[in-house]
Amino acid sequence: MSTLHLRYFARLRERFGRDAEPLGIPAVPYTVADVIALLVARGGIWADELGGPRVFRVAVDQEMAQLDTPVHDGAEVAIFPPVTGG
Amino acid sequence: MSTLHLRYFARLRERFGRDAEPLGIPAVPYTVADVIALLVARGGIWADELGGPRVFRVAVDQEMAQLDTPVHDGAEVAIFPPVTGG
Amino acid sequence: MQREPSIRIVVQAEDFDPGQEEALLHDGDLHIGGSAAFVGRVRADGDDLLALTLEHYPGMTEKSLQALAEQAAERWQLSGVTVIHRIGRLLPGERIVLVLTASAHRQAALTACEFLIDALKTDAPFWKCEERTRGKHWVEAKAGDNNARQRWANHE
Amino acid sequence: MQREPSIRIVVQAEDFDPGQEEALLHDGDLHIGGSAAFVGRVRADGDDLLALTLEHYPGMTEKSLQALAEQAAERWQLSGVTVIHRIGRLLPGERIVLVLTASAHRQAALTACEFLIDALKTDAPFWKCEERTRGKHWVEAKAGDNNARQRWANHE
Repeated sequence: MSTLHLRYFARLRERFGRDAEPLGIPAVPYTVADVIALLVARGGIWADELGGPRVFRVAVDQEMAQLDTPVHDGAEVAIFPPVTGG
Repeated sequence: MSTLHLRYFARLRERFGRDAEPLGIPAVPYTVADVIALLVARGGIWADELGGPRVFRVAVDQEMAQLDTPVHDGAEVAIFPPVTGG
Repeated sequence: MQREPSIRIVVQAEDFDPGQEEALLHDGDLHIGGSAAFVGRVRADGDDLLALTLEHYPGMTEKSLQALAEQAAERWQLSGVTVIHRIGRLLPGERIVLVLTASAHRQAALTACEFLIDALKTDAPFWKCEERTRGKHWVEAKAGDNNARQRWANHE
Repeated sequence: MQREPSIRIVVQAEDFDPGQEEALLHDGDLHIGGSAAFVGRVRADGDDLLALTLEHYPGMTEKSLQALAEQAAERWQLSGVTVIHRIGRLLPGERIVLVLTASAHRQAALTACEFLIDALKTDAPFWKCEERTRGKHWVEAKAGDNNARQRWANHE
């Protein structure tokens, strides 16, 4: 097993009722898409927010990531809505 | 006779050695071009600055003017180099 | 001859003084011909806005602003860039953001300032939550901001 | 709903505070989303510049700045415009000019600010005299400034 540090921001933080959580993943090559699939499998609001047409963004180790971006043991994986600053 | 109030600025003020002077003109329709011709007829620096290829600007009553802009009795006619502010 | 561009990135709850920042950015560099600034304020959009709360991603926000500032400084040969973004609860009329760019030439400073505020709005992790008389809700990203950002992409 | 744009034109020997001017322009108008500013400074061009002296045409200068500000306010639907231009003897590093535009929308403020500084440089009667170690001379108008001004002419 490897462990990821998940972080949530803004609307997703409120919807998921948490701002961070550890997530265990198999110790094999793993991507952002695999992490999202794992969360969507929780069903309910997780499937609703991450498994449908709603738009979200992912950052790995504080860099914007794509679905095929690899994640490594200990990575910080943040999931959040499109940004609205400025 | 009509009288114009001539004003000079910046390099032209220094070259002509004055910042203002009254100028008598005939009481007939008169334009900026006629005023310039009258000054060029003084010869010397006047012909040099206003009668050759050197670029200058004219304002009549504090509005930018062209050579065919009419001047009236009592008008303020300013002659100056292209502006360089900001 | 050419100094390294001075880059100052600040994320803070406190207000800032655009005039003091202009003076600080200039700081005796006599080759700066001018600076351009954009100051964003909380607009009383719709007349029932009580407040905005700005959330950010500590660490990533500063890094992404730093990266945008470095990109702008290189692309427009800037002498300096300051970006200050406030977080927390802000009332209508309060300042939210400052983008300040200094350059030997006015066109570079102005264009870089416009690039930075456009890019910040789509690339830097900040989120706005509106408090209105009828409740709170998170602001949705605007297509217009993405279009504004896209204008700059051709040359990146 | 739409207030008249507030226009403030100042020609003075004294320095100004860009932050104070931003606050003054905002002045409780909660519909202003942002303001753009350009601050021009005396650049130490060539390293032997001792000072600049700015001459203007009292009366006409203020009128021409007012006309440019009104034109920009109408064209970009600005909430307010401030133009401050210093005159007299200024040392390298000193502020010369401030153009400040406020609007509901950032793009309007930024574009209008750029228009105004370009237009001011070709249309407002100010003249610069440089003092260098080898003597004084009047600055010649730059073709680049006319080209910058020309960009805006198509829509006037």
